[in-house]
Amino acid sequence: MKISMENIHKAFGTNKVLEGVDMEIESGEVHALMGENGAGKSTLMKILTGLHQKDEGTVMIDGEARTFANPKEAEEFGIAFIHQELNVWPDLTVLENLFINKEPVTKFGLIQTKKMKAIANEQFEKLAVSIPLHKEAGQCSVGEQQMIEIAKALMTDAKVIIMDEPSAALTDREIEKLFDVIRSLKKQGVSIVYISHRMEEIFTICDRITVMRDGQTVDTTPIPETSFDDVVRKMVGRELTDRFPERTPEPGESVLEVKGLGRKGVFRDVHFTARAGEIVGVAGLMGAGRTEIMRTLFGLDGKYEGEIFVNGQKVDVKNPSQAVKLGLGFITEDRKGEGLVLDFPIKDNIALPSLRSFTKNSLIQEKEEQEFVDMLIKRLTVKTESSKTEAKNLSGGNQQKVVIAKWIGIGPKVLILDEPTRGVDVGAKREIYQLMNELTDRGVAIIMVSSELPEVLGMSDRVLVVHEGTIAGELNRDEADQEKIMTLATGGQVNG
Amino acid sequence: MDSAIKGAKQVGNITQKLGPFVGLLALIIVVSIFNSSFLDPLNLLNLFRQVAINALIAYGMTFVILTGGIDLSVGSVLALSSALMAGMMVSGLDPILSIIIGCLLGAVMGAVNGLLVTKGKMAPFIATLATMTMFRGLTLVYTDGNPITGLGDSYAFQLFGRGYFLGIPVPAITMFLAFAVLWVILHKTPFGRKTYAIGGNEKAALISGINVSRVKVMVYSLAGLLSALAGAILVSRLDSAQPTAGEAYELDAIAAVVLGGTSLSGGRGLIVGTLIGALIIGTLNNGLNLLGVSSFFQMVVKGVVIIIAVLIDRKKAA
Amino acid sequence: MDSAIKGAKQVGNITQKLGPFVGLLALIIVVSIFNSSFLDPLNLLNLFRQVAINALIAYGMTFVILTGGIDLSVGSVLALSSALMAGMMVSGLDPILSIIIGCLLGAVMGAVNGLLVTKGKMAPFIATLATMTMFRGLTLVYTDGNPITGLGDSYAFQLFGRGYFLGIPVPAITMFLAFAVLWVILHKTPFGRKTYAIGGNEKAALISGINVSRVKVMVYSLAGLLSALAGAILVSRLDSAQPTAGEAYELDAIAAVVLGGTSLSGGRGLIVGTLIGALIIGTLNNGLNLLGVSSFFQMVVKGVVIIIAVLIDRKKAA
Amino acid sequence: LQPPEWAKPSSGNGEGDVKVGLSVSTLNNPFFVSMKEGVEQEAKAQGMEAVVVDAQNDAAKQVNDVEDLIQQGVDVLLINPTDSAAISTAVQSANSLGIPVITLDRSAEKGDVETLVSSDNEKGGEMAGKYIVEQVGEGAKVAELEGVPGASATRERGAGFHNIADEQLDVVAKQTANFDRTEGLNTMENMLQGNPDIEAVFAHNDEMALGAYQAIQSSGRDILVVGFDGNDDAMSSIKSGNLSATVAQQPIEIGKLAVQAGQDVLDGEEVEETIPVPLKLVTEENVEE
Ligand SMILES: Nc1ncnc2c1ncn2[C@@H]1O[C@H](COP(=O)(O)OP(=O)(O)OP(=O)(O)O)[C@@H](O)[C@H]1O
Ligand SMILES: Nc1ncnc2c1ncn2[C@@H]1O[C@H](COP(=O)(O)OP(=O)(O)OP(=O)(O)O)[C@@H](O)[C@H]1O
Ligand SMILES: O[C@@H]1[C@H](O)[C@H](O)CO[C@H]1O
Ligand SMILES: [Mg+2]
Ligand SMILES: [Mg+2]
Repeated sequence: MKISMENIHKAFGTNKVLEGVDMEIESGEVHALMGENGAGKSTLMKILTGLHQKDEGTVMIDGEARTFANPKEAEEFGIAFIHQELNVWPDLTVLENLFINKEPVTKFGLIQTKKMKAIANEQFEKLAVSIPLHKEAGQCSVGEQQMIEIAKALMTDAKVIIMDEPSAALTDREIEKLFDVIRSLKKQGVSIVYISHRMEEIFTICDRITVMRDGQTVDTTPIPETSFDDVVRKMVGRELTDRFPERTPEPGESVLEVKGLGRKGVFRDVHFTARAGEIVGVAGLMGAGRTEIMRTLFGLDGKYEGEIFVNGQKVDVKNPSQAVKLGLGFITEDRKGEGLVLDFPIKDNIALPSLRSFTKNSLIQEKEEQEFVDMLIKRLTVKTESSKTEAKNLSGGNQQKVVIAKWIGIGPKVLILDEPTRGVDVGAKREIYQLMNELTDRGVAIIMVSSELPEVLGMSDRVLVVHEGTIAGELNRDEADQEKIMTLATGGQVNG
Repeated sequence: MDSAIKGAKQVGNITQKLGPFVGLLALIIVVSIFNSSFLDPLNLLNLFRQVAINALIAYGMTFVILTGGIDLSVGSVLALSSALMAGMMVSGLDPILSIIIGCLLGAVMGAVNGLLVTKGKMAPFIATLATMTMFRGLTLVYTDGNPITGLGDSYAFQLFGRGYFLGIPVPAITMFLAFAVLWVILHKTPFGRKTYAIGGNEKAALISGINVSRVKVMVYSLAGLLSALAGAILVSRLDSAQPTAGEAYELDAIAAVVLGGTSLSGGRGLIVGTLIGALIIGTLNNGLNLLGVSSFFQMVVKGVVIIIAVLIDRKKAA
Repeated sequence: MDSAIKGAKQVGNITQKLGPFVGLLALIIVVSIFNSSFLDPLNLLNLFRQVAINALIAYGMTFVILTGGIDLSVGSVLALSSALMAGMMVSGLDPILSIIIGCLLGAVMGAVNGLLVTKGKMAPFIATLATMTMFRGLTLVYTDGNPITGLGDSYAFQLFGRGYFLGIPVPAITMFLAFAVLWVILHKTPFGRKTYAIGGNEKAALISGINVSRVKVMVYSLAGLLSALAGAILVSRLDSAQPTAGEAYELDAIAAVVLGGTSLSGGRGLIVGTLIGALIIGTLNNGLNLLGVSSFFQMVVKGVVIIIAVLIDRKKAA
Repeated sequence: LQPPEWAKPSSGNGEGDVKVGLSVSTLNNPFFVSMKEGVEQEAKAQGMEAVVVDAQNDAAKQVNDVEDLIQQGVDVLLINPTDSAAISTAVQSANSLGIPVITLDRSAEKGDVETLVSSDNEKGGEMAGKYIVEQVGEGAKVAELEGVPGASATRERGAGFHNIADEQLDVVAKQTANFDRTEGLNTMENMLQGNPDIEAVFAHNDEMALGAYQAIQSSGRDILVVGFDGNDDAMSSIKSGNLSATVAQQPIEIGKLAVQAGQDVLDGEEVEETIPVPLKLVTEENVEE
């Protein structure tokens, strides 16, 4: 199937999101689509698959102009879409999830469960995943959920599969599996549109790349004819130097120490220290338990085993409000779900954990609050017209900056960042790295959980590797490399 | 480690499903220890008949709640449709035909709710709050506040609410039959699956091409239909249509659904739970009467039992 | 382009804020065209007094709904606390002191709701449905189903529900004073900000270090306190405590909140909207009476008005 | 407690029709519907305009309703209270504006009421009690379905019934069903479960009696049911031998007499403190009359 989109326009209200996009997808190719957050990548794909309707332009499929009224039509025509936001039903089983709205039925209209199981098993085998079909999807890790989504798309026997940041929740091992699948699909003549902010992946798996900026196509090039820097330049519209800014760490006293931390059935016997001014990277496979450790540390999951010390003092972190008082900040992996009040203006989001500091006589001092917020917006270069803009109207990268601003506002001693750059474009990524450096320069200790190995290697002063709920090893900046981390993460031994 | 967690979770799932049933059993044991006449066959038959009306309404409520909605208007739909049925009977229409037409009218009232929620984009709580007032007002206008009586003495009509078939009260049979049909619809058909899907993640349901509006309208219509059916039983039982019938019935129905373990936020629950929930409420009413608890104190006990039941359920889920 | 969006959004915001107000105005104009005596000073004063009870309850409901919750028990809290107040008065306690203690007891009942919702992790709908039944039962048990009368003739107590101060009915003054205080709390204090944040995104609020449970318990307590205060006005107006007082008041309060533009899913809304919403309902009740619309038909009209108002609001928001 | 002078309505109702305002406790009961019709008929006959508001059994709403009636400039207020105590303040506000008040069917505890037009409820209760003793004999186990708690009709009928029953019968169960038929059904069902040997039931009105009869019928037992009011349904039920008896009131008459009393008051004539409306025990024997 050959698809060509020409001069696509789309506006949401007065917000012009696409202003003349062109893109061509050949059959059997893996076509990368890149661009900054908010460039319009997802919107373009939603238009292709009938979730949104275009305002202007044409979509030609095998030489014929076509418009789909809804995603189901597109799917029946052979175009499947793995969405950026996971579309799982947490309370339904994996099997039920796979077949929503396409259950095979008997002539009496009853669902044929056996048939469903057979199809599902076959599909899972191809993908080499082993998620029990009767498991509730909500009990699956984000990565497993992503695999369910992928399986769902593959089951449709599509000729074109759009993958919108499929790897954001996957670790390298799963990504490898995904790539194997992509390669075999390609052999069968299936075309893939691959959207990602991870440069390495693009250069590993894709044949051609289209770059978008501000709702327009910059250009399309074969992968061999371009480079990291070239792509970045096209995306951002200017030259970006090194991806990871230089770090000159000067670690001070230990500010956070954890001894024998554990929670039944989730993780156990976790030891580590974070010193003022250093970045501790935390790596591990999907579902290894990194997020759980951080949540416990922040008082989010109640009772725990073991001891936590802040500034050498033993503390008992019962709830987040206590953690905040102790000087801990937590940027969670789920920015929209846990980081922001999306309906709140930027101002109220940033001020939320710091309300106390500008309250007098029980009243919020609005002028002080405004100054405080403006200062942080400026310092983090949040791109917005006003601090009154609602958080939901910001691009992903800018939303992430608001979350970080909110925590910088409390003057933290320890900042925990869980997947700080997930779904964030290269430009914004670099700014976040720079911020991390600034913070450590001021003596903040940073714990950075990340599934993106280049980021872990590029930014950490020390790397902790988590395997099945415990720390499998610790590597210094100079000894850490991809191979060692992966060995530890998969249960192997590393000497040194 | 992983299999241990999985094991624990499965046990959790089973006890969660059994939870309401165990609660019902415990209640029955307690009541019959204090008053053995509870287990008298006649009392049990009565109990089923008493439960039927709430159970039927609660079935419909289960579907609505599974989609993440709520229907406060069920009691008013019951009243309006039973007034209309009675009106038809008085005007000489065949009683059974009147009941059938009345049930369809109930479905239409439900569809109004569904349209307000989908096309009108109103919060279900508000839409059905408004129609609750509106349908009640229409009932009063139609009946002029008076009960409608003189429904004739068709045997079939009398049987419908008061009779026995094979020794079982007809309303109880209706309740069990409706259960069977609705169980199949909910668990074995794509429509049922869609009901769950909408409540579990409406956006995803839309993206999957489910016609969310249509399913919702159908679900609210079903709730209306079942309320009207419950109304027909009530009309037969009272041999008249009461303009005030069904007041506050939504609360008992919602209580039955929730006691049965269905989540108010949608997407999770079982209709068998609802049946058990309705039986719990019925047993409580019946049992407290047998034990001679004053009607005022019964309310206190009912409130406390709901709290305890839900708390235990929460504990188990955690 | 961007500033155009901002402009459009601001206009949108303003009309959204003005929406309920425009609705109220339109209603007033219509009613007074049909019956000019609506605008008589005495009628307006009466109207304010009539609205006071619902407005006070609805203020508390606004806070609860802003956190994403709901409180069905307000009417029962009103009944129980007013029965307790009346009981204290009959037993010879100073009436004003009785009212104060009664209000505190109302807050305690609210706190029970709050604790069930937070510590008990119960859905607010169910928790307050259960306490609604429970508190009503307790009221009936305490009063034995009879009104409590013989409250003495303290002038201050009579003034509270029936008197005038500077020509304005005291309940209306209470309503406006409470409004001023609650407006400051909601819009100018950290507590108010937290209330919004919890409703906007509870997880994010929790992670930001907000003691979500404490705020919620306080919000439900506030709702209880305000219901009890409304109860005190009612006791004075009826010169007795009625065991059935406050039945279905939750519905009017919720309607006021929603007509005032507050979102049932929490995080978005204004207390001034609630005041206007309560005035709309009051004007509707009063106006329909003045226009001589039959009570049955009034219900139909009320239902329809709620639907229209909400639909118009939705249109504007879209 | 008085409204400010500037707000008081200019009491210039001299010209035009005389307006009577009627506030009923609820219209969801045939009894009150008949009473309302009586008021309307008589008002028409006397050339008055009648305005009716319905409190839907909510004491608080009734106080508002009365205010709204006053606002419409009624010359005389007929009130059928939801609750005898709770109506007092409304009566007092009418008093403060010099509008005469007449209560129907139920009394007001405080405030100046010109007259109460009602049946002699206590006597009616006694009539029911005596009839039951006649039918089932002394010492029989009986149940009582009470009306809305606190209403004078409930209190007085209960008192009258107990004057007889406490001596000659055994009241084994007593619960309120709020004058409502569905509640009557449910409450009776409950009573039957708890008390297998009830021989007779006295219900404070016909609606509850009819509900109770349905419960008894489904239980397959044979129990005597006596109601109060004498509404159409009850009459035909007695005819077909279902209900045993009812203490018939004359709601239309109550309404008419109240309007006449209102006219008398406006004409400056004296009226009695209470105007009793006769009751009659209706049984299968005399139902055809
Ligand atoms: N339904 C919508 N209504 C209004 N605006 C929208 C809607 N969907 C997207 N937008 C806006 O359109 C722009 C493009 O969004 P889109 O999701 O296509 O970006 P993207 O390139 O996929 O970014 P990312 O890399 O963050 O996923 C953004 O400014 C976004 O806020
Ligand atoms: N909501 C949940 N319910 C049940 N189990 C969960 C839930 N979330 C996570 N888990 C399980 O907890 C374990 C640890 O998950 P966690 O999210 O901490 O891993 P992680 O190392 O942060 O990986 P990820 O890259 O997925 O974030 C996994 O086994 C996962 O399946
Ligand atoms: O006297 C009346 C009637 O008996 C009616 O049925 C209920 O209310 C009472 O006050
Ligand atoms: Mg995107
Ligand atoms: Mg994680």
